[in-house]
Amino acid sequence: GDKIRIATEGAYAPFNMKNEQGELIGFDVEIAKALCAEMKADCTIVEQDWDGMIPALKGRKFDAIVASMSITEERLQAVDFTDPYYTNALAFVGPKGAELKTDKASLKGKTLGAQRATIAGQYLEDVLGDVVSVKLYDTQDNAYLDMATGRLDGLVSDKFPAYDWLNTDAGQKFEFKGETIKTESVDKIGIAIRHGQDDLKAKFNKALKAIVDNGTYAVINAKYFPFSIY
Amino acid sequence: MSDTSIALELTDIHKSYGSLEVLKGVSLKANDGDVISILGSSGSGKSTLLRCINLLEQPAKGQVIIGGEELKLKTGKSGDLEAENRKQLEDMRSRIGFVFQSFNLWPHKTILGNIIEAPMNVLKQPREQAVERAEGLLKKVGLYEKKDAYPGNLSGGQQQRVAIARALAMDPQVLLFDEPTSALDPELVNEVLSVMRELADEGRTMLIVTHEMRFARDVSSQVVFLHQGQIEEIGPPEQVFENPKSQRVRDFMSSHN
Amino acid sequence: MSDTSIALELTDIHKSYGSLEVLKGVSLKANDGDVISILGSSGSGKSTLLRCINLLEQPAKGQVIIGGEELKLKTGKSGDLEAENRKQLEDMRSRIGFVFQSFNLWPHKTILGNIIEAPMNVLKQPREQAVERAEGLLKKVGLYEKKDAYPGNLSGGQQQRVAIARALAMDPQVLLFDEPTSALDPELVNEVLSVMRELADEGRTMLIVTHEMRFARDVSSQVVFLHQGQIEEIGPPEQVFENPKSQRVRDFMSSHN
Amino acid sequence: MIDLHGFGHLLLAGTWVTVKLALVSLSLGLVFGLLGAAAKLSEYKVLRAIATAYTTLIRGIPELLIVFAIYFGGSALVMAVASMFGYDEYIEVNPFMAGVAALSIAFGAYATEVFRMAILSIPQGQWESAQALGMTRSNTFFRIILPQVWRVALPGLGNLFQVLLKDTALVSVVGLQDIIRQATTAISSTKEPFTFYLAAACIYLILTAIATAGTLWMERACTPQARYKG
Amino acid sequence: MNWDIIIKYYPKLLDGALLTLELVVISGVIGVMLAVPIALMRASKKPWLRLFPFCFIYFFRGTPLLIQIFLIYYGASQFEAVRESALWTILKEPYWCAIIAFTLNTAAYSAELFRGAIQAIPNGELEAADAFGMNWLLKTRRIVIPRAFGIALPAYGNEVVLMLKSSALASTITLLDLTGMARTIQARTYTPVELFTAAGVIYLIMAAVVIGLFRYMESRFNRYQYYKPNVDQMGVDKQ
Ligand SMILES: Nc1ncnc2c1ncn2[C@@H]1O[C@H](COP(=O)(O)OP(=O)(O)OP(=O)(O)O)[C@@H](O)[C@H]1O
Ligand SMILES: Nc1ncnc2c1ncn2[C@@H]1O[C@H](COP(=O)(O)OP(=O)(O)OP(=O)(O)O)[C@@H](O)[C@H]1O
Ligand SMILES: [Mg+2]
Ligand SMILES: [Mg+2]
Repeated sequence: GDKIRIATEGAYAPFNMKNEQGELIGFDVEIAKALCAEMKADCTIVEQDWDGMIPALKGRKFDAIVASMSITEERLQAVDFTDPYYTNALAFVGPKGAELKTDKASLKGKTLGAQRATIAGQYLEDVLGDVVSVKLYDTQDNAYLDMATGRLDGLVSDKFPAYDWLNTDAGQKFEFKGETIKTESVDKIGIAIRHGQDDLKAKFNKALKAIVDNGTYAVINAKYFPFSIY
Repeated sequence: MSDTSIALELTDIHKSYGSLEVLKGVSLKANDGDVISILGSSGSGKSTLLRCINLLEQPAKGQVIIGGEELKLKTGKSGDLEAENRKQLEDMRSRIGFVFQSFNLWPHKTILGNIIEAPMNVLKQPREQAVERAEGLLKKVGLYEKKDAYPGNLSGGQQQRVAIARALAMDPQVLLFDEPTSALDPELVNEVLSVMRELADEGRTMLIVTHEMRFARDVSSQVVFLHQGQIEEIGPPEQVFENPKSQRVRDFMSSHN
Repeated sequence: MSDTSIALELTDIHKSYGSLEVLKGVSLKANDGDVISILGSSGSGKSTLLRCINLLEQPAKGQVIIGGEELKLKTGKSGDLEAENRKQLEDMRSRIGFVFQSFNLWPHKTILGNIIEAPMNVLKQPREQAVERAEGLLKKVGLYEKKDAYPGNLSGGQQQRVAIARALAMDPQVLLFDEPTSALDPELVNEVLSVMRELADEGRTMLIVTHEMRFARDVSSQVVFLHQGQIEEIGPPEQVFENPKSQRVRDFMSSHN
Repeated sequence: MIDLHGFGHLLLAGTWVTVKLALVSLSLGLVFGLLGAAAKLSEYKVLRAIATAYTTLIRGIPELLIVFAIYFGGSALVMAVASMFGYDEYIEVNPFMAGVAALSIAFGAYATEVFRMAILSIPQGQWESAQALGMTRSNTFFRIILPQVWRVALPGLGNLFQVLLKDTALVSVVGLQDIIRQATTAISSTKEPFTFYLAAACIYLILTAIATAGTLWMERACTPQARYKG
Repeated sequence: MNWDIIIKYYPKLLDGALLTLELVVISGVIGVMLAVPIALMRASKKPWLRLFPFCFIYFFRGTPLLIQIFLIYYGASQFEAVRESALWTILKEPYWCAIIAFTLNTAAYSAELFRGAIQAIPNGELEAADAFGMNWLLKTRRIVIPRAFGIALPAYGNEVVLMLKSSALASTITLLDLTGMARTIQARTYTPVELFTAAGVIYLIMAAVVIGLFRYMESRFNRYQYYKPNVDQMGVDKQ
């Protein structure tokens, strides 16, 4: 079959991460493998640091990014996206037992954190920026840590990785607060490819539809979350 | 002879570098106003002896008394002697002037800066006073116009004169000179010689390592001849120059006619 | 007088440091085997003159001819003269020995290493030959046992002798000495003097800056007296020492009796 | 004992990458530094201007940008050239080479200053005495001056090497898995930042110990008096 | 290149640059004040005096600044005792954590440089000071430090430029320094090229000012070096 090189980050559990053998694993990786099997393509999955992701795609170091990348206007200027393969949501996380109402009025004066350059960070700044003090972190993990020290009253995060974290030892003292946040633009996650690769895009879309239809997607989904994220 | 008139007394100074024994027990006494010349061939330990006096070099054994005050020594970890009391050592050093064979001027300070440094900071003289005295000394050694130059800009003889002026600026009781005229021309030698005579007349004590026989003969009250780390001959200049007891000294002198 | 017998010819050498004019037109001729002593008071420009000969200092004006070959000069950016052809300069320098007033030994090399460096790397001598010659020279200056020491371990006089041996190792036609005996004792002065006589007998040409009048008188074929950057008097030693024309020279000589 | 959850060997692999990168970049960087210093001390205005531009520019921009420029700029350049000859496949610039190029260029800019200062601190008499013997400039420089330069330059170079050792982390954007990158991915999987950062710190301390011992040994070897026992 | 973005956000970038400068200047000044005594101890002849500075320098040069900041900001706060103590008012603030980390880090690097410079001073110059009876303090203050400072100056210039750039790590603990600001804005506008170029230019200007400043200090401080006879040191230039 075709040779396709697919990149992922390896530092965004449970979507993409590494196991003890140094192999790439996670939801993104399994989806990528399932797509490749469906396309009968000869795939290699490579690891790439987030900052160099889009430049390296454009530099043809690999052909596709399956790394939980949100489809945004700005990114669309640089790359193409396939149809979304999952839909993200945002949620508040806070310490168990602490009173944290998530309506704007009761959040007044609180300190909230989020990861920089994410939809969560934008949401905090745009929607709550005038009432809470916002702190932005390089990694989601750092935001969790600062919440543990009490420097943060709570944080806003992608829901699914937060779900994963709440299930770890470190996450035991924390819980989701309030409802899943509704943003006006829904956060869709797609596979990034270079402009002009319409053949490849069509192939991915076809394969994606196929694995959703034949149940492969649901099997993978169930391994990570007890609810559908499609 | 009362104790106070002994300006400098060295007793049984020993010094080795590794297995090389450079000083093998040197004893020496100098009264106030004495000028002692130290002669000897190259490598006989003359510089090392001078450096042991103010403990720039740590002797292995020996005693140093300056102006009746004994420099208290103790055995250090290296096995050589070191000062028991730093304060006393510093105090003594400030009363001993030292002119190095290789000058050792501070390259980052101007000539004037080199000279006023110690008077201002060790003796706490006010700046104007130190500058005034320094300028006087520079005039004396003929380098007043060079006062704002740096050591790197001076000729060898000029550097040597600065080094002498720098030592004199401290108004020291005892002066140690390591070949103070080696880079000087005969006229300057005469000038430096007359400066030294003045110093001697003021009752200062001087130890001078030199190869200038005429200088040694004219100015010294005593001449010491070092040979292989020991005093081979000591006495007034007439005796050492004209009528030395040791064959070694006779050979040495005959090479200078 | 044929050109080949002129070992060294300087014509109208000028040199200034900023506004300080150090050499004001010095001309000098030396035949093969000539030994020329340069006298003069401190700061009169003696070292500067020597350094101009092999362009360690760039003269403002002048001409240098060595062994009949003119050193080609051109005006550099600074306005002073520089060599037109580096190769020629290096070649000439390798035929001129220079002994520095401050020795300038290389501290990271042993004594032997200091001496064999240039013969091996400039003259491309095989190591054994360079070592053999170096050891011979070290024996001659009485430092054979120190051959594996470093310059930092030597006394002043010892360093000076190494510097002389280093210059001789290149077997140079012309030798320039800047106060070669300043740190030596009379015995060594005699030894160095006899080494120099041998060199003179071999037909080598020497320029010696010195303050040793006796040395100058005994060994030179010509004596030059520099004063304020100009030649005040030049002639055979008897004339300059006994019967100088210039009042300035007479004063200088009288200070040395 | 720290439990590395089986990620220890990945950290070791990262260590090996870091060490290789640092050593190769060091050797090249020293060459750049010497050339830069020689140019800065040269009598030719052009060379001095080039060297000044080099050190100012390279020291002025963040190292990360240099890495980006070389890796992505470099591969774009290579491919542009290749496509002129009708070859349109992806040509990979070896990430290791790109990393080495970026790090050694940066190291060289700083080393230039260190060497320049060290060369200036050697007494002029040392140059003079070699030149008076007819040695060429390069011979003088390499046989007489350079051996003495090391002693003065070593502490500064040692500092730069320490910085270099850590700057290897920057090249993770071109896909090299150095210590920090491995630690980050391990943290993402295990949610134990302190464990892995401490482990990384320990590895660095061991590398530093080796580097420091090396520098001290060289310093001693470069100090002549210390070798000689009278 | 979208110039509007740069023009629109440059006041914010300048705010960031100001914070960067503040961090670098404060920690640079305190860092040097710590570095001098540490270097002197490190250069001492007494082994027990050398021990502490050795460990200090070893640790702070030996580990990445990223990890140091991380341990100070996130690590210290893991301990209940720290959070209860009076220190917490300082450690709670990312600003002070950054200053502490940068200060200790630059102190370690500078101390190592000063030590090298101290040991490069020719022995004779120190002996001359000894011979005048200067005590340790005086010798150190009047001869050793000024002389070592002159020797270390160019390398120290390097260190300041390096610190300027590594101060970008302040952005990892939520500070909005120049890098933090650029990253935050670019997360919004997705114009990394424009913003990082603009930030890069500001860094370059700051670095050029630092480099120029050190050049100037060098020519003032090491004046004596530039006076020397005109030796042909591969044509070494003496501006
Ligand atoms: N640091 C050192 N290490 C080893 N040996 C040394 C050291 N300093 C001096 N020496 C040796 O000690 C001996 C005496 O040296 P010293 O400098 O006292 O001689 P000197 O009498 O002053 O000679 P000169 O007239 O040539 O100056 C010499 O043989 C010298 O090589
Ligand atoms: N690099 C320099 N910069 C400025 N002035 C200098 C420099 N080098 C030498 N001079 C000056 O030039 C003059 C001549 O110096 P030179 O070294 O030739 O004297 P000299 O005759 O060798 O004296 P001495 O017998 O003391 O060695 C002196 O006044 C000196 O101060
Ligand atoms: Mg001596
Ligand atoms: Mg001279």
